[in-house]
Amino acid sequence: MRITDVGSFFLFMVNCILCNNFIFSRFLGCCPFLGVSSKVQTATGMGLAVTFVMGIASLVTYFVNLILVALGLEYLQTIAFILVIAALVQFVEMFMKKSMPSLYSALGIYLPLITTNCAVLAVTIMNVENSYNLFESVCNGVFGALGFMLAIVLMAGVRERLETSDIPKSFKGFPSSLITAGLLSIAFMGFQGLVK
Amino acid sequence: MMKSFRGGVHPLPGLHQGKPLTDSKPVKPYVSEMVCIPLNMHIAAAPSKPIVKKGDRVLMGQVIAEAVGPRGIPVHASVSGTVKEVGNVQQLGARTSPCITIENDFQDEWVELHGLGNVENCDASAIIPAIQAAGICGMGGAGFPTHAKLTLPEGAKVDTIILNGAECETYLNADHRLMLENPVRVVDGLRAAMRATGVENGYIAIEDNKRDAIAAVTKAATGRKGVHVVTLKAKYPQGAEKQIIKAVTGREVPSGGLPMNAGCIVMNVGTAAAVAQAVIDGRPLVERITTVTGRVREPSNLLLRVGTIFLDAIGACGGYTVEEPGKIIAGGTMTGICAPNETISVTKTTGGIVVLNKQEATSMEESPCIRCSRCVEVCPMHLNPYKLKNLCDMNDLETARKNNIMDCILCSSCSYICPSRRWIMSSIKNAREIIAAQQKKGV
Amino acid sequence: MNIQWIHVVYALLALGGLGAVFGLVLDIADKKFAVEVDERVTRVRAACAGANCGACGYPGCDGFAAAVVKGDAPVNGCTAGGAKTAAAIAEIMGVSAGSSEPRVARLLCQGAVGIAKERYHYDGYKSCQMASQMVGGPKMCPYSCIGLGDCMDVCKFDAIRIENGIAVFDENKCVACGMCEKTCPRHAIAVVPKDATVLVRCQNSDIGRPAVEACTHACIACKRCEKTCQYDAIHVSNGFASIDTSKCTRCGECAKVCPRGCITVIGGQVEVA
Amino acid sequence: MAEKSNKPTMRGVFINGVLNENPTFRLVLGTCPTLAVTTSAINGIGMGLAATFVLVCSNFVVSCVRKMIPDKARIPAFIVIIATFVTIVQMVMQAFLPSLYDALGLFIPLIVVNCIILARAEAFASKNGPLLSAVDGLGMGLGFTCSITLIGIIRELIGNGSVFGISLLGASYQPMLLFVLAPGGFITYGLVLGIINAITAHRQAKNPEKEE
Amino acid sequence: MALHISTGPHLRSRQDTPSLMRDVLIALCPAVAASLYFYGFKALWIELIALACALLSEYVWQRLMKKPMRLGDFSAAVTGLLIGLNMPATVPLWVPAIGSVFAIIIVKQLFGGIGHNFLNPALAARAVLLTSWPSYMTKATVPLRALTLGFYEKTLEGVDTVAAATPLLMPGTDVKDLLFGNIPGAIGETCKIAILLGLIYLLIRGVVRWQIPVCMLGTVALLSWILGKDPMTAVLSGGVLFGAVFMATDYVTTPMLKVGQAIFGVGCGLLVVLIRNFGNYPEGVTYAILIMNIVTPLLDRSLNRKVYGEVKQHG
Repeated sequence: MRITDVGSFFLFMVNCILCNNFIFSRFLGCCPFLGVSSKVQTATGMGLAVTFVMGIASLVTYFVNLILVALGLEYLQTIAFILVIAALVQFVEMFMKKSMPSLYSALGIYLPLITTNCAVLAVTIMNVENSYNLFESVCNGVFGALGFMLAIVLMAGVRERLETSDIPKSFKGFPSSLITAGLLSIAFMGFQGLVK
Repeated sequence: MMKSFRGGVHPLPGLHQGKPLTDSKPVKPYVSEMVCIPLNMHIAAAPSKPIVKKGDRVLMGQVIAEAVGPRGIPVHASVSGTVKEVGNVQQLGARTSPCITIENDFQDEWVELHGLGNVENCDASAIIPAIQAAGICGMGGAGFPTHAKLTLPEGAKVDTIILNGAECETYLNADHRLMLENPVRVVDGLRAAMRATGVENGYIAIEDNKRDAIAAVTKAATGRKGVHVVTLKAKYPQGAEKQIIKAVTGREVPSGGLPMNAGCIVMNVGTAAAVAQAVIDGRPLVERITTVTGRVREPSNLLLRVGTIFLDAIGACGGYTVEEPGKIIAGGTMTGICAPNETISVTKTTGGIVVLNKQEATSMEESPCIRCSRCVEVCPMHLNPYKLKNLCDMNDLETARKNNIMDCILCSSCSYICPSRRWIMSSIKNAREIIAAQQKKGV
Repeated sequence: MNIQWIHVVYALLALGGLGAVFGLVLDIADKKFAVEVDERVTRVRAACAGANCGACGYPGCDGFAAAVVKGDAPVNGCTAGGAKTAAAIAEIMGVSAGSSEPRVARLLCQGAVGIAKERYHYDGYKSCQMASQMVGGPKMCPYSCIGLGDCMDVCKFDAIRIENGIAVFDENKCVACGMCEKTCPRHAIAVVPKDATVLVRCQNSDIGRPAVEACTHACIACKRCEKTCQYDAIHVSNGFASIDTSKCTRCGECAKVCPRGCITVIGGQVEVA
Repeated sequence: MAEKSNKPTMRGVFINGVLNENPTFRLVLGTCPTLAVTTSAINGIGMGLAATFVLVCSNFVVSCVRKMIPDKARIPAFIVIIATFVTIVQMVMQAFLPSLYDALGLFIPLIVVNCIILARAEAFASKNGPLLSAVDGLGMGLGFTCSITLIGIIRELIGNGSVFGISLLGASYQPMLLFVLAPGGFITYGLVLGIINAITAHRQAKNPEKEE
Repeated sequence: MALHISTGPHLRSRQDTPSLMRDVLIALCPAVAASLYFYGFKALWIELIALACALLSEYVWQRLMKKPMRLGDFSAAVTGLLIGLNMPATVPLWVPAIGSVFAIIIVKQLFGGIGHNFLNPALAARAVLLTSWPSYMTKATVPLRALTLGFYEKTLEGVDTVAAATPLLMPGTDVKDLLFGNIPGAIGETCKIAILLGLIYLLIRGVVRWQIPVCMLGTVALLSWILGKDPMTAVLSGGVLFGAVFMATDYVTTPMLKVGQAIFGVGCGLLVVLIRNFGNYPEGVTYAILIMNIVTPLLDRSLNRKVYGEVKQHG
């Protein structure tokens, strides 16, 4: 799907956030999704941080990919992208820590976690595979991340509520989180086909 | 026009079921052979100090324990007779209370009384000392010393006195009968309080399920300066201080504040009648109307001497209708306190004795919250009781405090309405006690 | 096979270039944006598995390390690292396990159903704290274990259960964290050395009749134990006897003379010193 | 930390990876591939073996170069090493197992960011010798493979009526499609994890001394 | 004699969990009756199987996990019956059975049983069945002119995926047919009059509050009107009414505050229209309510009301 006008832009957005949600239909970024979703507040922070990084990563890797293609080194894609992301995240973290302490205290602590968030690497690879242009890449990154954020915040809301629940002992923790995620994903199937 | 507040339990069947048992029964006096008078009937730092000893003969109305501290009030003998014992007896408190037991000689020999005369003409500055000397404390339940309530601190702006005749508690009709049978005393008491504090507006607020009392009080109030009768919607907890202020004046008492901060003083109608007696006749508070009802043969409204043993009062109503009582409650079924045995005493604050059978007394098992949101609907303080209960269960008292747990008035509406029979109010009360203890320790 | 060497060169150049650029930038950034961190955080951080997997529930290993040092996170919170990491972090934080003499929580009351007399049937919210406030508590003895399980609720180790109206402790599960001791509204729980096998299991401060009426196993402060003890280890104060564990030789003589049976010897075996 | 008896042995390390610290069921790492590729048993095996290969190689190499890499550059260096092996796997698969490559798709390059691999590099390989590290990688990898194959088998059986593509439940079986769709992945994983926890707890309760 | 002692209230309201659930069961009776009338014994079987499986799974789970037996609160019965009423008449009997087991075990009991499930179990089960066996679940049986000609069944093999929500495909469907249930759909959701009877009963008994059903139906009508469709048809077709009355009002999975409930209703309505008109599914009610169920904890968390006394001091 491409962005050609305002209408398709919105469809693109709906597609990324709801229909092909990173977590619920693509299984990307499950580790932080399960790990950092116990509190709504942390989940929101994580979501925002991911949005930020995925936007920037999409932007940067777009240009890196241009270089790789120019040199005929497409096979280095994975290595190059992960390097870029790792370095980028670390740089952003350090930069934020020093120059924007308030933003850092809100988002910065989540940044190291993002390096290993497979959603970030996945989005950059997807951008290339779908041969998105620059704008589409960034949109894909940002909206995909917003979908991730939506999922993780909803999940955190549910998990906060489940905190008081009398869950069977062996299902406490990950098992119940996974089943919760499964049920959320059932509900999210309702969004399928909104964009054809 | 009926006034009310938002929230509360509407009179569903089951809540007001106890009222018809006694609402048409005239007050009968009853005097027992022996009284056991606790010395800590009012809220104060220390109980009153006994000044009689075993074997002394006392007259009715004689001071048998004197006030301790500025908020203290004296305790008077409610019968004439011989002091049988001065010692500790288990009452309703966590620990035993000092009590004076007097054997009645049925002479009802009064000490000499000195009244101030008519409430409209007497010396206004003498009213509050007279109230203190009469040993009056709030008769609605809490037992706050009335003279302290009427003594306004410097700079306090109070423009309204509300007489609380709502009597929203279940089963009880003591205030209802008082207003019906002795409305003039009630109005006199209000006038006395208004004169003592210099307040211009006085309201007598009565729920609309007591039409006869409204009529009687309205009649008694005609021509009295600044006295208004307000009809309130019948629902629980209409008679709670903060709710009645909201209903009558539209003001809200700020969180953590006193009625004074909303410019109001709230007094029970029974207290007002006692004030009138103290001012006009100089008569101390030695008797009160108590509704004895529930599983007793003849539910009645009794005029009881302070210190009457529950068992005697119940005996005066023909005894139990059941073989073994399940619960004996001092007060109504919403906020009343359970008696551990039948030998505790009627105090100045005992508005009712309700006897329940075993089946009624056995509480149902708590089941999980089904989030029906009824507790949220009824909470008169607009809190989220279900959330507070969860936080208390999780021991997260800090968050509970942020969720205004300290504003709860412990009215029990949430527990009453809960279809899962959860002890919502109890766990909130429990948590509040722990928080208060922590704060005390922290200071 | 015809290897196009130029591609290898390209690849090396590209990666090397990327590496060099990022390395340089990060190095500069690191120096320029350096921020002071608690030294322990760094060490805990180093001990973590370092996968930034988020399995601990904290945002990344840095977040976890900071939380551990702050005391919010448990030392064994790093699931990815497993037991070894936990041990390493525990060492840094100085909460190594088997430290001093083993201690255990014990109930200083024997007031089970039928032993302590019932004052009334408590039928409300299941909380000792609440019941203790209500007209003297459900048992006649105002010092007894109420048995509604406040301690059981706070025990994180599942070591307490309520049997016959009093708390029963599982010695093997108890880690002597002291939560129950703090919670008990009657102060009827004490954390004592595990080998303090001879214990006075009553704290009833009433003397004589009220104590006798409250419970068949109540200490009545008769001082027989005090007279019997040859080591000056047991004394009656505040209306009940208590044992000084440092002097006690666990001979159990006091238990034999106690007319109320409120001194117990755990394990039943009386060790002769 | 009792050092004396706890010196890691080859066998111990291997067993540790497969059972005691099974990455999928005990550490709950690498959830993304576990959920995404387990729509059939064969995909599970493919993914597991690919990850095992990367784990073994990267653990070995990391362990070899662990003393040369400065502390600050540790993680980026590890990532590069891992990414290299992932690229090799990717190319090999593309050449020899194109159908599997298509089925796993995006998730092959994403092995790079599989938490298990980086976690083992950090937690084990950077502290132990190369051979031991390789064994650890093998153990972990096989543990991972077994686990996701198990999930794959369950999902394929219920969602498709077959295992490894062989129809088992007969033609009359009405496959429960849900299990090969996204929600089925989460739910199966959750249920299996819960059941394994229950079994472990049960066994521990029986003989508390045996398993620590 | 040992008196009982507790804190207040010493007497409780007469409405308890079993009585509330019993009221829901009673409110479902008209719908059950309508299903029997239109679909005969097949409907009865479906409902009974669903009910029995729900009760059985609840019983077995509580027995195995040694949890307090709570069959007596009727919540499993409500779930089971709702699942049964949500099946089309042609469905094989094992489908509702699996639905009930899934609903009770996975959606409800794994999270701690009554009061702890965050999704409506009946709806979650329906969604699962819908995804797993779409062909069975969307095959609609049409009781054509059932009212005039008695029992008359016809399976529309050709229009499998047509939807319950597009009754206008059927020639000659008018509002009267919609109201009486002479349209394709699940056995319990077609007869709107029966459902409205249930709603009236629930409102009179004070079991549900008006906010959710009214907001949901209102939003559906309004948005359909804006999109140029007949609002009456939109509200009366498909499972909207059934969902609004029996599913969206489930206490456990809906917000606690009135405002939250209103938002919940509006959200459901919005999503129904969105999914119906733009999505893959002809009938969006199931997913709309499920999605709002998920949002519920966030609504509860973020909405607050003014606590008494949060005012400035008087004077």
